[in-house]
Amino acid sequence: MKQIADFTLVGKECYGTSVLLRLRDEQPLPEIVPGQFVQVRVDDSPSTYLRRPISIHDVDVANHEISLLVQMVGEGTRHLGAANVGDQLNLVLPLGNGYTLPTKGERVLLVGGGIGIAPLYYLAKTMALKGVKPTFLLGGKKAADLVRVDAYSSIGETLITTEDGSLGEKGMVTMHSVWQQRQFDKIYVCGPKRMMMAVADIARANNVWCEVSLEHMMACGLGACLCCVEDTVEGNLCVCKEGPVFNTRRLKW
Amino acid sequence: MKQIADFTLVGKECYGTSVLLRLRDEQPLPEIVPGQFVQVRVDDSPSTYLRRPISIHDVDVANHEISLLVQMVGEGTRHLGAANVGDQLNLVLPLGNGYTLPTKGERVLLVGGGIGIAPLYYLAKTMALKGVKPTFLLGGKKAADLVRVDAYSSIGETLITTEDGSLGEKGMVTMHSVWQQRQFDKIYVCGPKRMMMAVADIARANNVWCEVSLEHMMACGLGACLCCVEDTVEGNLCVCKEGPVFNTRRLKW
Amino acid sequence: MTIDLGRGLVLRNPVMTASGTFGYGEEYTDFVDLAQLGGIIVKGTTLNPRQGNPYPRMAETPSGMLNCVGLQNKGVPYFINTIYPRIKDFDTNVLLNLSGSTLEDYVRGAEMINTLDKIPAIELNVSCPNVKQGGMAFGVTCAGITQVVSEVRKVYHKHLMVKLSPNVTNIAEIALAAEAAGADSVSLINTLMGMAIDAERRQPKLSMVTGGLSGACVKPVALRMVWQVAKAVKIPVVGLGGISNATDAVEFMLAGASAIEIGTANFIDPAISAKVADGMRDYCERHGFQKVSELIGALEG
Amino acid sequence: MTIDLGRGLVLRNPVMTASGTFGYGEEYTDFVDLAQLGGIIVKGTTLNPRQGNPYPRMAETPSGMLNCVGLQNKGVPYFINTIYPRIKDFDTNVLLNLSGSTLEDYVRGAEMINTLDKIPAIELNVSCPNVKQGGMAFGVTCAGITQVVSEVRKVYHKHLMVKLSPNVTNIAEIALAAEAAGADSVSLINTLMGMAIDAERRQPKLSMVTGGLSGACVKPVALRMVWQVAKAVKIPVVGLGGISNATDAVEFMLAGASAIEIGTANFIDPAISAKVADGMRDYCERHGFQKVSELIGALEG
Ligand SMILES: Cc1cc2nc3c(=O)[nH]c(=O)nc-3n(C[C@H](O)[C@H](O)[C@H](O)COP(=O)(O)OP(=O)(O)OC[C@H]3O[C@@H](n4cnc5c(N)ncnc54)[C@H](O)[C@@H]3O)c2cc1C
Ligand SMILES: Cc1cc2nc3c(=O)[nH]c(=O)nc-3n(C[C@H](O)[C@H](O)[C@H](O)COP(=O)(O)OP(=O)(O)OC[C@H]3O[C@@H](n4cnc5c(N)ncnc54)[C@H](O)[C@@H]3O)c2cc1C
Ligand SMILES: Cc1cc2nc3c(=O)[nH]c(=O)nc-3n(C[C@H](O)[C@H](O)[C@H](O)COP(=O)(O)O)c2cc1C
Ligand SMILES: Cc1cc2nc3c(=O)[nH]c(=O)nc-3n(C[C@H](O)[C@H](O)[C@H](O)COP(=O)(O)O)c2cc1C
Ligand code: FES
Ligand code: FES
Repeated sequence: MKQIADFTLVGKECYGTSVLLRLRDEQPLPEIVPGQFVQVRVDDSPSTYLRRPISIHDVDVANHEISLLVQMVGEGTRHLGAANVGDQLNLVLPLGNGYTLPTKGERVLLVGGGIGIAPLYYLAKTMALKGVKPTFLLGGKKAADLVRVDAYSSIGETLITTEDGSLGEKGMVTMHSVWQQRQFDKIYVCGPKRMMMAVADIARANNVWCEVSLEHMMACGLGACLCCVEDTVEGNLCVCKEGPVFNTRRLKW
Repeated sequence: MKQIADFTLVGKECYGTSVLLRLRDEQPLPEIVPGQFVQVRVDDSPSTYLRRPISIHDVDVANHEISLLVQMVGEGTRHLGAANVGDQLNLVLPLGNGYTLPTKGERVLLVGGGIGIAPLYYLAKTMALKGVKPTFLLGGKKAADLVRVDAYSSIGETLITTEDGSLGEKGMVTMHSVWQQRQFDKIYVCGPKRMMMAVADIARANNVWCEVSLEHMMACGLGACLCCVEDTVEGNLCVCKEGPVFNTRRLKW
Repeated sequence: MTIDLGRGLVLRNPVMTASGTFGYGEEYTDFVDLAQLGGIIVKGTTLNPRQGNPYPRMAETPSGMLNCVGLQNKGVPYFINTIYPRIKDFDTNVLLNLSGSTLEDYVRGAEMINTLDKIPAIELNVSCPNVKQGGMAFGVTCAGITQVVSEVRKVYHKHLMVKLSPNVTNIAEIALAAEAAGADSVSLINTLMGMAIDAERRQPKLSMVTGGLSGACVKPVALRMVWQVAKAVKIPVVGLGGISNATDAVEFMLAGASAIEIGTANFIDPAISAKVADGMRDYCERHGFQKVSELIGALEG
Repeated sequence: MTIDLGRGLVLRNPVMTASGTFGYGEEYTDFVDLAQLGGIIVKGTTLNPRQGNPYPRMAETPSGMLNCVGLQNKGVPYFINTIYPRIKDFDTNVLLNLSGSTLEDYVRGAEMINTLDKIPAIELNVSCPNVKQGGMAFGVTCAGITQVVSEVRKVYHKHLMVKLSPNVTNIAEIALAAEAAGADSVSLINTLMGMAIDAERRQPKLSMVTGGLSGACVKPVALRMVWQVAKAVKIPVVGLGGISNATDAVEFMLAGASAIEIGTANFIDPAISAKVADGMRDYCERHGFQKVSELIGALEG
């Protein structure tokens, strides 16, 4: 069941233009599956009228905590990044459909670009609990774009590309040598659209199952306004409700 | 010369629903006369679009500091009241025409109601420097409405009325016994319009010179938009430019 | 808190939710008990299915948003067969917002809706600015509105509410035409036509270049139009446009509205509609009004 | 950064200040070197003096404000005798915003202004919503605008800019009428008619009940209208309505404006007009435009 709740910011870590927000609710959390997101109300920001959709980066059921990994790209995310420990943030959650979890024994690759790495963390943790060991392939423009690499590495092997070669292999994620060397059963992707389309192309070429998480602009986040549609093989579907995760078979790309 | 400047909040004292803000500029202050005001930009308040006019409560030329005494009545003033030491506030100042100073030997009464006491402080300090010892008559609904009474008392005799009798004489400022007992050469007033009109009536009845400071709603504060007019004997005059201080002879009340 | 809008449309309280902003109500049942509302107005529906416009369909603006959804919906028959059975037993009034591109579509659609027991009213959308043939042509001239309302009136025998476009020179004139043609009530405003540009990319932010402006920013315009229309017509006026809290809702009632709708504000606080109903009750108590209907047009001075 | 609006009106850069928001320029010289601006448009002036409307004349709204100043001014003769000598040597274009209640007033006023060497243009205000006879009647119909523009054109031989009201169904039609009647340019938008209510006191916030809405909130509507008008007419379009920074200004140019005006934003930052001019220059450099005029209508897609 979806809810609106005031969370308290109990922890904050800054990574350049990104920030990790640890938020605690008084009440127990609703059930959250990897890939779902929250709609955050941005208070005290005159130029931010609507809520902002942010993926759920991590969940700590025992402590009623969720984490968000936010990249400060505009006024709204900058205001979120400026929140102080002790501040309250109003969230609507959990929203959307999550990723389809793999079954034991499947070889999975989690591909993240830029801030798109955010939902992959909770996804990987959940898989690991089910006994599936994920491999991460994370890409950024430069080393500084890749945040929390240690945290990812502690869950699974973590491969990296940077466009300037400052970390891992030089180039885009799609150019990483892993594609030549290994086979995967399931590929999970989140990142800039162009990158997701490129990964989807590889998956399709190799006939591999692939789910991507779309980041369309949203108003309601509930499937009510029909603003966030993706033109799929089934027609215009709301990313907030039918997604944000889609199997690439359903998409026109 | 008027200027726009970022001031730093260097001190803050809270008095119930009012707050004293001590603001410092890097640069020397422009010349400020008692009764002038500033237009404060209220940042990070989505429901506050325009600047807010606030009287200059005190001036400390040596330290480039001014003080504002702000009563939190709505979103804008509440946001100002929530500012923290170290925050920046953007001000346009000094605006409007100030009070006419008395000449030595004149007996002056400074009548303030509610937050209207704000500009009287700097006015009184300036008079005191010129050797005029002012008498304050300050009124409020209840004792808690009267803030910084000690500060006022240190400059001049301070008479008080409260409507509930919790401090000083019970009743309105116009009912204070001082009106029966003493004569004044000049009366300076700032407070709610109804109270200023009542004082103006007494002054007129006794043929005493009287200046009041009006608090009309403002947009520009510069005499450009013509929003803040008072219907005077000279026609509609801008309170922000021709005032906020007016001799009651010029007003229609 | 009851409001009787006439011809069988009686609201438990003046608060309804605006078409296109509340889905089919189902999207909000986790947040609002629909029994706390006077009614819900479901997504704009056309006779035939429509895919709507391409993404991007929305852009944020100062204190508001633009949308060019373009009436994406599965058509009246699908509504009747699939959606209606799911929502017909909601414990509130369920109104259908009917749009069209031709007179025939409006009439055919209304005829079909007329058969649905649990739909007490149609809100006739003659004012959608987001589709070439979205009825806006009907909504901006007296002749257009007279034609569509009187034709629909012939086939639709329940409460007919006509939703007016604010993109006109004289809204009172249009409202009078709707009244004369047989409308039981008018609701206003639909969105103001606007536009947003991404200066860095030098491109429109919306796929259709222009879109409909809604949210707090339009409230002053909406309030003015409601006031003008309420002075002009005798039928009830339903006010909307930027209502974000109970105070806003009261303002619309004072300006002459008999009921109100909440649109964009649902996106910011999915529970806002119920809160507004509560807040209006509080206002009435605080100001000594026995019935919420006493607020209608109670502006002084 | 030069912009030539035709018939002798050449701006140093596209930035002007909007009538009624910048006084006579004198109020802002502590904050802005007027030589940094393309022009200033002084307070709306009528043939005869006007006291304007009673206080309160303004109310704040979400991301904007309402005003009902009502053209308070001392009349054209006083302007000519007393104000003009003080401001005529400003190092920028000084335009007079001329309002009227009758055709004769417009014509008489324009005739008198025509004699002033240092006023290169009139901005004809046929769109003030705040006075019963504020010219809005002229501004909302093609017939009205044709009449007033063609009559003024006969007596006024410099640049005639016509300021359009947004309170119309079809702004392009009105702009075409102004063009056909001899306007050298059109500026838009004037304020949208709005209203605000104090729910606690149950009274209108403005003395005249309704007033003109301006500020950031109106930008989407203004941008849309500028785009529609620029596509329709051949004369230059001057865009305004909610411009608060250089990005906003660029958006209006991309939508088709040849120059822009800054209104309400002057109240929030008295130095904004010069900052916008600087910011537009930066934008052009950053995006490789040699001349600011290359931005005009350069919207892609
Ligand atoms: C389901 C979902 C999950 C997301 N998860 C995360 C996350 O975990 N961490 C994170 O940092 N961000 C995430 N995002 C993106 C985030 O919502 C946007 O960055 C944010 O809304 C921008 O708000 P702003 O006010 O800072 O920027 P704005 O000032 O609104 O915009 C800044 C710039 O970004 C563009 N922009 C804004 N929103 C989007 C968007 N949704 N898609 C494409 N361009 C956009 C604008 O056009 C503008 O150019 C997610 C988005 C979705 C839909
Ligand atoms: C020259 C001048 C000097 C002032 N000096 C001081 C001062 O030293 N200290 C201080 O606390 N306040 C002072 N004020 C008043 C102050 O400007 C207002 O209280 C403030 O603008 C309210 O802003 P807000 O956003 O908090 O309230 P809002 O949300 O804007 O309004 C809250 C309520 O107050 C009413 N209101 C707002 N402004 C005014 C006004 N100017 N006149 C009458 N009613 C109003 C509104 O209608 C509303 O009912 C002064 C005003 C002027 C014009
Ligand atoms: C995303 C969105 C979709 C809308 N769809 C419809 C619609 O289908 N039919 C209709 O009559 N109005 C539609 N509207 C207009 C609203 O019902 C309402 O008239 C308008 O948004 C003004 O109210 P508000 O400011 O409270 O949102 C839509 C508005 C939005 C924001
Ligand atoms: C206080 C005020 C007074 C105005 N007076 C005039 C006027 O005298 N003549 C005129 O043509 N427009 C007048 N306007 C309208 C502005 O010039 C401008 O068209 C409008 O405010 C929209 O621009 P903005 O959003 O940048 O303010 C006035 C606007 C304001 C806010
Ligand atoms: S954001 Fe409203 S339907 Fe997806
Ligand atoms: S506030 Fe603009 S003239 Fe006084």
